[in-house]
Amino acid sequence: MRHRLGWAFVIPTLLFLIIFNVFPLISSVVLGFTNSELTGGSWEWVGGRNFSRVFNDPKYAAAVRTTVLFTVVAVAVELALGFILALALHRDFRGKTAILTLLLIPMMLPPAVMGIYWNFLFDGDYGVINQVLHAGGLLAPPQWRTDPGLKLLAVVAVDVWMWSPFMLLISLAGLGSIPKHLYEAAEIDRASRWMVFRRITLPLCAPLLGLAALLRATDALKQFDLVMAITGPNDASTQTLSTLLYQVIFSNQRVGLGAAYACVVLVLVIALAIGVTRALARMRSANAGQAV
Amino acid sequence: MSDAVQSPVLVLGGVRVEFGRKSVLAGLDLTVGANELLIVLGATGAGKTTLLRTIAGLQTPIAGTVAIAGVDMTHAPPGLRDVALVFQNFSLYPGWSVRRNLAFPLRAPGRQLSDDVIDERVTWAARLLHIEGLLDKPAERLSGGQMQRVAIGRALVRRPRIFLFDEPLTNLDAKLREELRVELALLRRQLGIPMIYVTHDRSEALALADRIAVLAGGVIAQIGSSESVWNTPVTAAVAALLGRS
Amino acid sequence: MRGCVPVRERFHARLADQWEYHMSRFVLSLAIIFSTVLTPAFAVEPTPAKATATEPLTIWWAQWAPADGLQQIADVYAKETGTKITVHQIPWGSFQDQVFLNFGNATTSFDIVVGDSQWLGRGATRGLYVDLTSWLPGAIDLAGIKPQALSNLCEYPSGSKHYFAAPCETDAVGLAYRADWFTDPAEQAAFLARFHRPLAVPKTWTEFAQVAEFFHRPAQNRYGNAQLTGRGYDAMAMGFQQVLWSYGGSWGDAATYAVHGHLDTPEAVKALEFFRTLTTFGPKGATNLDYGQVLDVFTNGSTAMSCTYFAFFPTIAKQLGPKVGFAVMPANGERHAISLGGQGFSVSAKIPVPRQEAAKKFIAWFNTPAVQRQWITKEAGFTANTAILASAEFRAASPYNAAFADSLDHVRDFWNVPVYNELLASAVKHLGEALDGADAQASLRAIADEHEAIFEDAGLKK
Amino acid sequence: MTFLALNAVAKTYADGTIAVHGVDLAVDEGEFVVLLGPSGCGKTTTLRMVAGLERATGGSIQLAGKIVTDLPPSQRDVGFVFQFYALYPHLTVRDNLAFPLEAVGVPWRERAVRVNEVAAAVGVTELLSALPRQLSGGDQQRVSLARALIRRPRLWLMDEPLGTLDAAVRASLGAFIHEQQRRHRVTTLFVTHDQEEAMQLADRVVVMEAGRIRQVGTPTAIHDAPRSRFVAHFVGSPGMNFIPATRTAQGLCLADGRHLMIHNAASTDVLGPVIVGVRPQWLQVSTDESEKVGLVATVVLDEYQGDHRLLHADAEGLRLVARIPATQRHALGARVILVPHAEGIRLFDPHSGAAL
Repeated sequence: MRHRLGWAFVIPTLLFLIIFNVFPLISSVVLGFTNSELTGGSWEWVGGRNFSRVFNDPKYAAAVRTTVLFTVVAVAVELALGFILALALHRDFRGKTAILTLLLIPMMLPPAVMGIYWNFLFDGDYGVINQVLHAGGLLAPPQWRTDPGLKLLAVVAVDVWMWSPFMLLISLAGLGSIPKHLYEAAEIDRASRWMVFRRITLPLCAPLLGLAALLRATDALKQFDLVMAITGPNDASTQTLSTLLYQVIFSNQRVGLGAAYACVVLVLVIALAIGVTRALARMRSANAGQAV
Repeated sequence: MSDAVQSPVLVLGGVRVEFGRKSVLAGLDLTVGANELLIVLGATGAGKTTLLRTIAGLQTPIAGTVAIAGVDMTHAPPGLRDVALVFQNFSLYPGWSVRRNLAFPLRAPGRQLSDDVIDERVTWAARLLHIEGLLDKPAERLSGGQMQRVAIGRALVRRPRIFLFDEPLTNLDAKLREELRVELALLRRQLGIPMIYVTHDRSEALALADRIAVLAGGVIAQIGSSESVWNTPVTAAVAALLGRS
Repeated sequence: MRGCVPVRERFHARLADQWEYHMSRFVLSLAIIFSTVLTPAFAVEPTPAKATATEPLTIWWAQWAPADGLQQIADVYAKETGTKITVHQIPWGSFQDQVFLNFGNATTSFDIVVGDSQWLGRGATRGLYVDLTSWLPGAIDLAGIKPQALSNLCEYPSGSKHYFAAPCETDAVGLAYRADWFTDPAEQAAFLARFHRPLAVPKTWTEFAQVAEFFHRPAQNRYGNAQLTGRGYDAMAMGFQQVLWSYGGSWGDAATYAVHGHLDTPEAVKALEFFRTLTTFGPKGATNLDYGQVLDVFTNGSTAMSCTYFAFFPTIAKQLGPKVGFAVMPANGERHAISLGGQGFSVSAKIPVPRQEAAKKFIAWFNTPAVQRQWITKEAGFTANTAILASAEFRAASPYNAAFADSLDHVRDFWNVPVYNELLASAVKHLGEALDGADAQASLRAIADEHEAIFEDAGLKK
Repeated sequence: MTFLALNAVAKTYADGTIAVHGVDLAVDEGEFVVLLGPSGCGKTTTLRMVAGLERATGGSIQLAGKIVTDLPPSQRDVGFVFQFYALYPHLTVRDNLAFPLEAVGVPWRERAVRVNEVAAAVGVTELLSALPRQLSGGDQQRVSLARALIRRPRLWLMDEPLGTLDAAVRASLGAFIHEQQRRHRVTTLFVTHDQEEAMQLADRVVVMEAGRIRQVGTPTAIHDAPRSRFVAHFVGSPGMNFIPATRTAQGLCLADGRHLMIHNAASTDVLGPVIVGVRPQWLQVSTDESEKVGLVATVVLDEYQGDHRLLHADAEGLRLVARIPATQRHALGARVILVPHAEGIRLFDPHSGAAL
């Protein structure tokens, strides 16, 4: 009786998964072998042609490079900044909650809104940033959105501004979970502050930080909104995999080809997702061990 | 194994529990009589807690049977078994008064007891445990000993068929442990409900037990009255558990 | 794109524009994802509406001044025939996406679309546009239409006499300049001293570059010129291709679809390097200016010359008045090529036949000389009617009409094959790279490689 | 020679709670002193103030001739064993042991040698490569002890190190600590609530209650000559029985007119109401109804303890415990007479509870 009841609870979830996860997944893989277009009409099988095009496409290689570069730089900076901020905020003082709340606001807002907002801050003429720089005596302030050296940096900067608070939050949780008596033991053991940080704080926070970095990385690999808002989808120095996909599917209307691109991206994301799951499992077993 | 048990309340037959490839209970047989207090002694990791969880229905054995009052309950959910489990951690609801904590199990869905009955039971349990004066105090303001009394009281109000205790006094000060041990002994005489009591404290074991069951290697290595186990331990390990080395 | 407003308001207007653009794209993406996922399973055939002569028609066009003019003309048609017509305006940024998404349905929400010239190939070959080949010659006096406009805006393939659109808005890139600066005696003297010729509206690209360099004074917040360099849709391609053609390069051979040997020649490289030089005489961010920004930097009074579509000139004229002059784009010796703009009327193939007929009736009426004479009185209402274009009445009606009429002799267009958008995206991306500092030859070669691959993939390459 | 001196050391928390009221204590070099008391009596707080983990809000602490009241723990040269081990969970046993050496810059080679030495001494050589979570509680505490030992500090501080262990492990590890302390002659301050543990380990026991020291003395002195009812009850398992009586010239009289004892205990000359204290082992249980002296009571509980029994009896509301031979049996509800042994009698003031 218990088992049958169990199935009754599982079946809706399974159905949901099949309709909204499995079916689209399979249909997109199938689409990757056709030349179907967004405007409908007839389509035919083209075999592996789409896939061979993806791998021979310099645009794809460039987008992979841009995406990985963006992900690595953004996540690394967010991690470092979030952790440093957490170290500074990991104590009780008046106004701490207010500061935390303020810091978390960017994270709560939709990235598309943030992208547009920063787009105006970055504007060469009207933008607040350049007006401040100009007022500060800089006659030729940088052109954030058009200078090829700064475009990707601008996107990274906004992402960092949005997501460092997330890392801060995770870091605070990590710092808070380190038992106080370990610090007391280290004090008794005469460890310097640097040694306490290096040998206790950092390694004990590391699993959680690693997990946070992985989560952020899976998200950053899908970077779309900020690029769309700040430079548009078709800029050589900021085109990410997602904006390339957008270009192929929605502007070029090549659903079949786009599906092939998407499949390849999917493999990348799945690899990372497996990483996340493994990290989670490892953390759980470590915690279970500690609880004894 | 000598003592024949009259009118058994609980019968375990060939109970087997494994965690992964590790066998914890290896075909364990045990019979507990009505109104009996059975002490389970064993080294850390001997499977004492697993045994209690199996009786309570929190752990399903891969083989063997669990019968309560003559009914096979091997696969029955905990709610149907009518047993009460008291842990070493007091686990009270902190924001609630003692009264509300005590009444909680009686207000469980499906019980449908009237407020009068609930009140009467709570008062009865509080009197037995000498905590009448604490009924309106918030649980978090109690001392450790008071908390454990309330925890026992919460198991008591249900008037379960069997009481299971998992080292209920371990987290208390040595002095307090002595006092509560005496109270528990007096209490069980008034209740007449069978109890299975896990402990590693030999004073507690010897003082409380009708019979002592020594758990080792996933089976009952020895079972008998305090005197018989103390006087004729079957192995050196049993002797060590009783502090006779 | 909008009326005469101070800078701050214009900024807010741009903000609103972009917001709308991004939100519409976002919502659109969601809609597409859900529709592609769910359509196969749950598609429901909509019941086709019954058509009568008086049933209202819908036209989709981009959101800009000419569309307001078209609505006014359509209101006249409603009075005359009883057929009500609504012109639905969509922001430029999502115009293409919305139209083609709508074509994905069994029935379109519009009867007529005023589609970009490049869309012809896709509309024609995917069965989205009604084939007008047999109808158009009888309904409109084709001999009276400027041939360059007809072949680029209405025919697919170009020169095949197969028609999929009829003329609506005809457009070309023109030159707007600050007449007040050009006539300033002090400037004239300084220019003469420096370049040993009088300061005049440039007729060649060399002269253009000199004038641009002359007026480029960033310290005084004055800039030489503004070119179309936006990366979003086609601005960059429209801005660059006229220089490309004028220097002797081209996008490729329309017969064989060969691109190497046309786009990566030394002439083409020179054209791109020259185009890049022009951006160095531009305002901040000159390497990435879309249509709105080119308009902005000129109407805010900081830039000497700007090259953009005539459709924007009424706005410029209204805002700057006598301070501004208009001219034909410069040539390079013999070679003179100007980017075509504008859109033709196409009838949706996904509406019932009676509605198609009703739509055709309006299109024929619009192209009668009498209506075309009304059309040119509307803001940015540009005609392709040869007689009207040549008339003294038209040439004198506005400060830019004469230049417009003269420009049409030199218009050429980007590829209008079905895969035009891939070609555009690839071109715009690599041209952008070159403007951002990459090697010009490498960028052009990259475009050539990609374009040939796209043609091959599309089965066009011979 | 005083090695550690506490002068009026007090601790008041920010919220006004007073944890320690002003403690005076002098500990000699090499001495093993146990702080004993119920939970909340201030013993752990006192220990942590000596370590420097808690800041004293009053008084001064002197260690090896130096005032250390305001010094951080790292400058006090102490080793600390925590109740919950406080091993670094991500480091192996080897690295845990090497940690204090690494902190003070002992070279790598010497570290390895000393880790092996101390591991052998404590018996954890086999566990060196394991992580703390792979060890049993007893082994973890062993490692924790080794870590406190390895830097050879001059003072050992232990906060209920055996509290969470099984009875059997507790006994063997207690003996082990005792042996280590004797061998190294390290001055040790040890906190526990378990009086048996205190009696086994201590050179001197400090009994604390409610933030104050109630008595300091050798285990025998504390057990045999408690200075107050609190100490008398808290020390001993079970604690002392208390019987209200009147001291007359003829002896100790009970309320019902019977004599508890014919002759007087000699420690005082006071006549009048007193509280008589008798340890369970000094109470004889007699069933002889003709017994003239002693307390008449009813048996309520018989606790078998292997080598003896604890007989709980009720004398008109007064609960008494007697420790009797395991072979002696009394039925529940039986009438018995409890006769105290003259040697075991202690007298207390009925109002202040102080020993007379």
